[in-house]
Amino acid sequence: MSDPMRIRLQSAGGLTTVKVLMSHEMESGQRKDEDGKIVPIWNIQDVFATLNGRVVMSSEWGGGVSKNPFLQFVLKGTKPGDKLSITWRDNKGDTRTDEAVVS
Amino acid sequence: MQSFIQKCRVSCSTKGLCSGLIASTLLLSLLSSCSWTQQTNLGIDTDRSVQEKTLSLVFESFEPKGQAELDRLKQDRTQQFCSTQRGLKDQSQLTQSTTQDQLAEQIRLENQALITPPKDGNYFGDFKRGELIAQDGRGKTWSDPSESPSGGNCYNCHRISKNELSYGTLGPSLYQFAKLRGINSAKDFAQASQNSSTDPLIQYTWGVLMNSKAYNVCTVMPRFGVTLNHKTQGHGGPILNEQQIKDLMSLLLDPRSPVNE
Amino acid sequence: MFSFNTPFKFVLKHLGAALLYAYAWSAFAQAQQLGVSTDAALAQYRSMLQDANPADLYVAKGQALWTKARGPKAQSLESCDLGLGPGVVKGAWVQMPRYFNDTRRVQDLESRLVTCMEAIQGFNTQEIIAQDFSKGERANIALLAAYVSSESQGMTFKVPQEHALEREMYASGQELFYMRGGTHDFSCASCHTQDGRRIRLQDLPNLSTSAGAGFAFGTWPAYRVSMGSIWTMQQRLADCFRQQRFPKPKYVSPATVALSVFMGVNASGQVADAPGLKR
Amino acid sequence: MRTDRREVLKKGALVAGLLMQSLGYLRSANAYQQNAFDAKSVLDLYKSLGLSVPVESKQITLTTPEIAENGAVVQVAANTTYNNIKRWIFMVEKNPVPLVAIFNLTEDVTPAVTLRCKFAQTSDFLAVAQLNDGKVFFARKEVKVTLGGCGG
Repeated sequence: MSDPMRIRLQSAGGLTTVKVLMSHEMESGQRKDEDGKIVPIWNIQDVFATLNGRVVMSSEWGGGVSKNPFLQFVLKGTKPGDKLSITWRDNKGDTRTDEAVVS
Repeated sequence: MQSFIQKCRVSCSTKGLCSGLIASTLLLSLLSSCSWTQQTNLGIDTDRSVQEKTLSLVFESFEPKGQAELDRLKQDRTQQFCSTQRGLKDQSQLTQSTTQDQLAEQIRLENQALITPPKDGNYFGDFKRGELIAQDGRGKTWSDPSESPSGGNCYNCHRISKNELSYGTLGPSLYQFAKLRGINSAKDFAQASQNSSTDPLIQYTWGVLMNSKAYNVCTVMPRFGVTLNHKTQGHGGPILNEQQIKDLMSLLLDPRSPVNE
Repeated sequence: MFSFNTPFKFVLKHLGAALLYAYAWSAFAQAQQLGVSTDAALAQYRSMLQDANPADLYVAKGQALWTKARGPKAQSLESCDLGLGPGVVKGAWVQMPRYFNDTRRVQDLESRLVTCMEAIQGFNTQEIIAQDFSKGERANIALLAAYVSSESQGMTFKVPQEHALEREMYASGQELFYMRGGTHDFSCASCHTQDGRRIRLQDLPNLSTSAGAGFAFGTWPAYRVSMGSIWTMQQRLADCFRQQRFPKPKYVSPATVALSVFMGVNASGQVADAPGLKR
Repeated sequence: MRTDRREVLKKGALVAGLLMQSLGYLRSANAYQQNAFDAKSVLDLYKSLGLSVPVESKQITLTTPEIAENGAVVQVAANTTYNNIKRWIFMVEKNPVPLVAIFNLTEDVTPAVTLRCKFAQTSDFLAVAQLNDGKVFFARKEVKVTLGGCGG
């Protein structure tokens, strides 16, 4: 049910900058609703990136990452046609994978 | 209406001013009970048909919500006049050489007459409370409870205490307000406040906080201490009560206040 | 400061007030100067977020919604006429609000979307108007508005003034822009007729100028960082009126459309950059 | 309640398992470190991650805004000239939960990482670099969180 990510790649001289926007509420577990009750934590916990199927970066996130998260990192030694994928998984078990191709 | 006139009687020092005020109060109440299209009948030279169309369009477009009822769209004389003053920025630009400027002066004087001194003669409160009032931007909106006290919204437009970086620039900086105006010590402050009722700086500061329109008729600063002709203001009277204005006086003028650091 | 024919008596009478006023403004230059570093820091904060605007996520959702069969009639909005003919989205937004023959009204984007949702999809206009922002179909309208506006990104505003009603709405919008009222004597103009001013830390666009109107009108709908959601121009205007201490403007009411005509026409020649990113 | 939860967990494990299989990524080696995300202070966090207290280093550069007009979204970035970095730990010191994210890097990426995170109040942002040889260094930078709007 999750919405697609927006992945932008910018390549120059073998380096590819990866910019990812993810659609997620990222409830911190600290916020109270209108009735004063704590809104339970609901956040992306794991994010990893693969390049042509090989994991190049993995991460663990807490509720301190902003809503609709933005992540940026830089791939080394890329060539046109390389396939990047990003996967996230949240604490409810929901996951999403999107792909982009280096041009 | 009745109580307003009585209040006015108490505060008037001369008979002439008092009857003038009662007359203008009557005029105001007549105006506010007029139909929408007659509101603009001030002899101001603007396009009547546009004004009339706009007023009927406004009337069909808004609905009451919370404490913000439709009477908030009924303008008093100051609001009507200032709606037509586009691009007029400062009192100093008025010359009284035109009917417009004479009207501006009349309205300024009406506003001046609404300023009352503190009931107990003491112009000061607590600068710490004053800072909280200056920070507080709530009050009088449709989402605010009508019974809660309003904030002063001061930081929206003014730089005030040194440490608050989130300040607006619609109004002048008030940082070092008293220091820049000759109050440098506890002794200066004590001296000035002993003669509060005649001290020009104290009178000016009190006056602007009570009714800014008495100094610059179309200033964007609200009239914090006077009751306008809105029914919904009956809940809490003016935006700020007398004690809150005293606290703001201390924030601005007390040498111990963070404003004068 | 005073013209030569000013009566001397008047000058004397007002010298006190005028001097005191000048006095109050004397520290102004100082404040402006101190504001520079804060402004630079804020510009840095905003530019960091501008590069990847979460609004893009909502544009994608809005586009999916535009082509999806929905409502009692199970139709998509692909035949909706936004002014350039049925189904034409590209460039439509920079020519709105405009007069529509079928409704005989001047309509802004949201008002027109409601018309299409009723005529094509069978939604009930009054129900949509009675809803709150960000809920039910109103939340969907925000997504649709994000999508439609994005299809005019980089284009130049050309809000029409050909029909008599379009000109009338401009005049009324201008009148309302300067109308003071409420408990605080505020009008739109109180905050939006000077260049380079802020409220708290928010820059206030001067809506009476082309550049200011272009910046403001051309960047809503926008992703609001503090809300974590898309706000439309209608929502922006409603919240301005709330803070103006006015009563509540009804959704897509003539007064709100008139203000958009005023801003849109003032923005003529400026470049559209919506959906934007705001605090 | 309990069965629901078990169902969810089972489903989650299943989906994640499939993904990992298809991607050849052995997630079990990198289980989510809940205890680190439960730490209420930076020192507790180091303890729960089994790290020695890091040393401040000029070889780490942080890019953060001086002032944030909204604490809900603050973009922070870290980079370093250490070429053997294996892990970043991003923290907002004064948040109720200081740990924001942990990034495990490989030779296929540069050390430059950018993320948007929440600041509950004015606080230092800290980035700890854990190197392949086990050494830990950090840098810190203050972000002032202000009230941006009209306060209404």
